[in-house]
Amino acid sequence: ATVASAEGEKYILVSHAPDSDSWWNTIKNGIALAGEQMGVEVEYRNPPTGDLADMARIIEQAAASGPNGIITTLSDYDVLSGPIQAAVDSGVDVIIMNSGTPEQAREVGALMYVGQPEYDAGHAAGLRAKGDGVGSFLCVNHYISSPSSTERCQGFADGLGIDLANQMIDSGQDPSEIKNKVLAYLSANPDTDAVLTLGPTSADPTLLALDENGMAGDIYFGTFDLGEEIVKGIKAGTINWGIDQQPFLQAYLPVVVMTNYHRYGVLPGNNINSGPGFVTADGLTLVEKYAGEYR
Amino acid sequence: MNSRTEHAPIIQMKNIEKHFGSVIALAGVSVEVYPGECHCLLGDNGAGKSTFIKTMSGVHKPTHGEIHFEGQEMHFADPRDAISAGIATVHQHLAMIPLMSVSRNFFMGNEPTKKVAGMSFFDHEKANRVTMEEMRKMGINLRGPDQAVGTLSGGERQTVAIARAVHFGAKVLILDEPTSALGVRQTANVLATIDKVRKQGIAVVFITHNVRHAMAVGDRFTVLNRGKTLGTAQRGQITPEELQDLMAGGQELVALEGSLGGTV
Amino acid sequence: MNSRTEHAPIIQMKNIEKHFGSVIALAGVSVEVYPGECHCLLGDNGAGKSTFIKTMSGVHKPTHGEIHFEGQEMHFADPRDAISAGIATVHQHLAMIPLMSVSRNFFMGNEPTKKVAGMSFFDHEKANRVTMEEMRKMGINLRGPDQAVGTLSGGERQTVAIARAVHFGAKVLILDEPTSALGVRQTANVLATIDKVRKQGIAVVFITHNVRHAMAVGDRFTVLNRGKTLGTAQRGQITPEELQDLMAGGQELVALEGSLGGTV
Amino acid sequence: MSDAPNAAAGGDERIKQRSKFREAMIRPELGGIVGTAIVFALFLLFAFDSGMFNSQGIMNWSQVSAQFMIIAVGACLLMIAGEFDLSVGSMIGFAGMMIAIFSVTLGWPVWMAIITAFILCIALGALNGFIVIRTGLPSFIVTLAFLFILRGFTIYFPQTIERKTIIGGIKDVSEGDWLAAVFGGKILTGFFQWMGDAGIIAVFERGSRAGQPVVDGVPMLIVWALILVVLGHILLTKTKFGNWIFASGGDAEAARNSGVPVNRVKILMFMFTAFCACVFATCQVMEFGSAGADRGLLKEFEAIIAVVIGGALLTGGYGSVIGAALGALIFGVVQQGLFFAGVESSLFRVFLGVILLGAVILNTYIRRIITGER
Amino acid sequence: MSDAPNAAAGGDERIKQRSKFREAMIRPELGGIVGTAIVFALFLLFAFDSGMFNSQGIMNWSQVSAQFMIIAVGACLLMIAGEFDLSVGSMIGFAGMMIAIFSVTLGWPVWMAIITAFILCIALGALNGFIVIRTGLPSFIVTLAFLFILRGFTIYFPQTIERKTIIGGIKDVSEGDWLAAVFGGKILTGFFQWMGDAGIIAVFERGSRAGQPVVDGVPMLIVWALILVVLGHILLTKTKFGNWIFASGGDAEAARNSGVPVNRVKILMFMFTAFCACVFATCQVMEFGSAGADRGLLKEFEAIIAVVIGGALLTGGYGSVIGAALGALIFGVVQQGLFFAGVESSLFRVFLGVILLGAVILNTYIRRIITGER
Ligand SMILES: Nc1ncnc2c1ncn2[C@@H]1O[C@H](COP(=O)(O)OP(=O)(O)OP(=O)(O)O)[C@@H](O)[C@H]1O
Ligand SMILES: Nc1ncnc2c1ncn2[C@@H]1O[C@H](COP(=O)(O)OP(=O)(O)OP(=O)(O)O)[C@@H](O)[C@H]1O
Ligand SMILES: [Mg+2]
Ligand SMILES: [Mg+2]
Repeated sequence: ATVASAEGEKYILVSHAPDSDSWWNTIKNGIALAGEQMGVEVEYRNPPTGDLADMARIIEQAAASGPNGIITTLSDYDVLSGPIQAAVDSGVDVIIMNSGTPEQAREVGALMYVGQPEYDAGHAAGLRAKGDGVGSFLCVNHYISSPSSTERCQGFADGLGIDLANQMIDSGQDPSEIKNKVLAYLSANPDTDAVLTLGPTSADPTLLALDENGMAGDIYFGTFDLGEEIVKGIKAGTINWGIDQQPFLQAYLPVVVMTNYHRYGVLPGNNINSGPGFVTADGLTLVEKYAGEYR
Repeated sequence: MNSRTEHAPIIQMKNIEKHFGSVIALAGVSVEVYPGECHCLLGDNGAGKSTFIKTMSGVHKPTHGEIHFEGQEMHFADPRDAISAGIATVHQHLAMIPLMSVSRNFFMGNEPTKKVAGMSFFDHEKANRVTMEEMRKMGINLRGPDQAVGTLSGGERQTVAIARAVHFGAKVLILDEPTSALGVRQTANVLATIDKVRKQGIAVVFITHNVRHAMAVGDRFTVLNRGKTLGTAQRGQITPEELQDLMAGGQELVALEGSLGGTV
Repeated sequence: MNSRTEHAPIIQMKNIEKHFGSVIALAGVSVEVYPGECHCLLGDNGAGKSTFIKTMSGVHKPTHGEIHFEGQEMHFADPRDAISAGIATVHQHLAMIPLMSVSRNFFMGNEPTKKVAGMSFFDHEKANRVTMEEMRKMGINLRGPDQAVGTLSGGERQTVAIARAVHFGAKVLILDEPTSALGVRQTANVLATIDKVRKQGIAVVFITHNVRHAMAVGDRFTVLNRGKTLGTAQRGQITPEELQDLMAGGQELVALEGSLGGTV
Repeated sequence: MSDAPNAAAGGDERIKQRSKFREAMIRPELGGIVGTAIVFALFLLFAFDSGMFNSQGIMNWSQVSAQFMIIAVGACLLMIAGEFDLSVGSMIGFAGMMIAIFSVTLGWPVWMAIITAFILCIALGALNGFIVIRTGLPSFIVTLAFLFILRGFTIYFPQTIERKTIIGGIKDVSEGDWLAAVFGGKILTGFFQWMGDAGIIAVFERGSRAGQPVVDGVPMLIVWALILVVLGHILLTKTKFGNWIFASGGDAEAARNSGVPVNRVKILMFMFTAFCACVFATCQVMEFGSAGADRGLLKEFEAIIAVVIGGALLTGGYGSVIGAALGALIFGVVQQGLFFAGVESSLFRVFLGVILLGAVILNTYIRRIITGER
Repeated sequence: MSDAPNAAAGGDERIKQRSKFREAMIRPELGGIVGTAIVFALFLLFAFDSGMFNSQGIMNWSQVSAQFMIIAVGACLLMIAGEFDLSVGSMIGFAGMMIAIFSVTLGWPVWMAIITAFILCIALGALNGFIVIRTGLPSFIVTLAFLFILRGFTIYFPQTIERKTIIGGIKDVSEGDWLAAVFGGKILTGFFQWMGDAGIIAVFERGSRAGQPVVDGVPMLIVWALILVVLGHILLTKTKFGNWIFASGGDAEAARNSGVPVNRVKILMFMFTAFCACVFATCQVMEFGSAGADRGLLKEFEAIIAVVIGGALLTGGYGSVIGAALGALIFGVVQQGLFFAGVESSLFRVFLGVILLGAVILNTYIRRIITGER
């Protein structure tokens, strides 16, 4: 009986991504599925232009609308800690997902943290690449104004033990521009050992660029976050690995955890690292099927 | 000249009304214009002269009333219709585009074309030639046909507009205060042109505030006042002084005239 | 009236030249204007009349030449300087802003203020009262002082502009073709106003293309031609016909005048 | 020939009667007033129990609206003066970043950082204006160039100096700073505490702030918005300078000929717009404690939209500050209200576009009636 | 009284002499020509050995410039006709998404999907134009509304239909489609293969395509750009309709009074701009094989910038398609050149802003000389 009466909890997920960022789609699908399975109401909110100050307002708004819980990213502690703390204090449970660190999550009073620490992921990738003999690289940053993108590149450079310097380019988001900027960079710096892209937005055009200048399969190519084309690239051997932070889990788990916490009072004792997981050519079938949707 | 009234009128405006929102600009004006006559439209500022000729040239649709052109009722949807029916207009506020060259302006809306490989192109050569010629006829020597209209003086622009209207023939030529900004020489030129055009059998509608200009070329005079017509007079049936009185809406100018002497 | 020339001129323009890029609009024009006289500036289109008075009113800086105002050399940086020195101008292309109310337009640049708590605010009440009064004096009844200028006819707007210039006194009043778009009644009004203003000892510079308007109020007549002056004549020393000849740049109008009769 | 000259000079018989009520209704703000009424009616109907109208909810959309208002006031006066500023958004990002670099990286006292940022912004506004005036170029192009230039520097500086695009830690350094409090503080906290104690508004249930009211004061952001709106309104309608603003935007040439110092008016308005952008940026930085390179993206459009919804004319010479403030309110309430009402968030833009279109069409008809425009 | 009336009627003695050479130089494209020369000179000097001017490098900036050209031609003609389109970028995203949804999700043949997308876009362009004409609103506002509305739908549709915002797999379905090849194919492949074999251009030394020439053909994107530029130029300068475009933008009222069908011209130009946006989108979709909800962001500004750099007047009535194409070329070369030259990439926006400002100032002076503007 208690279960039935508790059903219909409302959870709101707030992200920092602009409307058009395709990666967040998996997140939307993740919470939708969790909502369906758990029988709770879920909503997705984001600042249309990706302005973090707007995001703070959305968290306040979400708190004001009185949900049972809020799932949010913590992409800038300074901006978001205030509104998140206020939400926690007014009785709304919060889980931090995707960006931020476990320590920060604890400080704002969140129940737990689910995600992939960006710098660490970049660092791990850097170490791996160093092992594979990479000495210089190009980081294609399609979202330069977002701090987590820069952290990934920085982490990668530090993992390799080299200076980031001019190896990160601001590619913009237009595929033709990305493709041609990559081509331009590689032709001006033909000795580049590796390419690192930060998601499907930059990876897809980069694939084409490498195809066009014949470096495909020859240059070391790693990427963050999966997508349809990326999976094909991994399969074809053009991409050496993709770092999967499993966004699906970042969205799905918090809803499940929170629902169970609210219904039965159970809560995992630790944070959950949904990534980094390296996806390589082995064991790609499921990844392939659901890339961009649940992967 | 008065015998012309025995012909059928080329254009008949019957009981035209025009309202703009809460303003009644024309409250029922009827005018007939005959081929070969110069019909002067006179009246105070705001009497509705421009509004009236705009309904004639298809810019405004009348709120009430009928327009008969060559005996048939017409409904002009836009100035194009009126122009292709044969009504050319030189508006009070110029119909010239400063950034465009004189020859492009001259042929605006009436571009000459030549066929090249089955497709029709703007015939720049012809346009330039005709423009230079016509402007020379009006007494204006251009630096070249591609000189921008913006570099011409107000009077010169007015002359281009009139030359254009005259060049494209038309059966009715409407001139809205064409002489108001012109110098003496240019004015004489325009009046002479009106005279010439009229003699070719074209009907001219001529708006002016200057009694002498009206008397110099007008065959008939219609006076508008506050959106209504005060009637039409034949040339010779009215003295300049009477006409001037009517144009001023019948108000007394005596006090003034004493000190300033005669008609203004 | 001729005795006025014995006074010191209020404004002296010495050998004014003005070049626009490759165009020489004024090629050395000297004119003197005396208090209480109406000085007519005449000439063909493009003769440089507007350019000349614009240098007088601070809109253009002359390329060469000197301006002496009340005996002192002046360098007007912008119209504000000229206005505060006492030179009010009604430009050929109106100085009215259609979207603003009549009273805001009337006081534009000369807003009356009242002090409230030590700060000065726009005195709307006074502005409205004065505007209504002045417009009534000019024979225009407004719907209200907050009626937008855009709803007035061209003639009415011109009247507002003149009323404004007159109201703000000034020692020199410049009018650039103020009557060209006006009806008979409004023209008579403006001419009477010029007469009144002149009699108050204010110098009036009056540009027109109409010989009769010039003869009606002018004390002296300066004719410009192609950027140079053809000289200045006293009233009574010149007939309207001579003046007209000069204005047309001396070109023959005989052919025309035959068919059109007399001065235009 | 008939001979019936009319009597008096008044044009009255040619003007149809217009009721007193209609006369009173017809004002530039009407579109804004009607819009505000409609928007509140709709959300009261559809989102009343979503928390939108409890104390937290009201504070939420008030703050968003106040943000819009701050930039809308500047944009409104500038637009009435006949110019445009597309660099507002970049200016916001730039100003915030400067404050952060001065205070955190260079370690200046916060008040000095803020004042320097204001001076910089106002100087940039003046530069914008100066270029527009001197070259006679449309302000659209000039400020578009500054949109790119300022955003470029906003990304470049922190990246070369600090190797990141967000600079945080401003909260710590601004502790106790008098000027920081003017932008980031709250007023009436005592009153709200009392309301919380009296049970009029909700209080926090747990955590470090348990027992405190959920809304604990009016942020200075809102105070700034109200001050700017009131000052802007007085400046525009009650002063000599206000008349000059209208005149400069209505017809710069005519205004110049009448002795209005048009150049000065326009440059001052560019500076004022920059000032408003800097107020926005400072409030944001002080509230959130960090400055990011992506702050203020697209804010220039939001300012223009608010102003236009509020009845101003894009081409200058017509508009009202109160209208712009109402436009900002509508914008803020709709944006947050759609979240409260649970509308699919990707449709937000669709709504925004439709509302913008509807509002301007409404305003156009109102304006035509007022000015008797042709 | 002097008595020297002048002789002939010509105004010649009042005009200072101007050399023939100067006369010939003074044309709307001059700014673009000078700019192009400067830009190439600079990059030849500073980035010659970076690979910018080998066959691959040339293809690189040519493609980027061609993209800009396609939208610049539409924007140029529309701007000359006196209107603006801020919805170009959103239209690009929308068109691409429609093609993807029709062909991948609904399984239509690709040619049908493309044609339907074109019809949709052109209809939307017509709607834009219709609203502008009927309401008399500035096109800035109307198309700003459409910027939001179209982007909203571009995100909403794929998300509700496919649960993702990037739809891929278009490469597979478009295999062998005749219309897809018109947008995504390459021409002159044989010629380039021959050049590669003959050693005129480099061939791949390693990787999957070793032995093939590094540049293996001219993409249809470039072909489309050239065709549109040539057609646009002929339309504007050599036809009756071109005269109407100038007239509509120069002074709509005057043009209307002279019998130019201004409304039709403007609506057609809105439709043509939409057509160009759709060409851009189709080429992009066919090249990359996927459509994303974020495609085309900010492209409206880039188009306007290219057109303005190319010497057109923002307020209409003046400009040239060749100029706009040169503007696009400058834009593309600078953007790519900065990468070749290894300039810190966050400074790109700063350069862009500075170039824009410099170009328009140059153009303004040129135009003043041509038109004798005051
Ligand atoms: N589009 C319009 N909207 C509203 N009122 C108008 C419009 N056009 C004209 N009017 C009004 O109609 C009346 C007649 O104007 P019109 O321009 O026809 O006068 P006019 O006789 O040509 O005067 P003028 O001699 O000054 O040129 C005026 O009161 C004017 O304000
Ligand atoms: N700002 C300017 N730039 C270039 N040329 C100009 C400028 N202003 C005037 N001109 C030129 O200077 C000459 C004189 O012009 P102005 O306007 O003074 O003549 P006007 O005597 O007032 O003529 P109108 O009787 O037609 O008003 C003309 O050839 C005109 O084209
Ligand atoms: Mg008229
Ligand atoms: Mg003049």
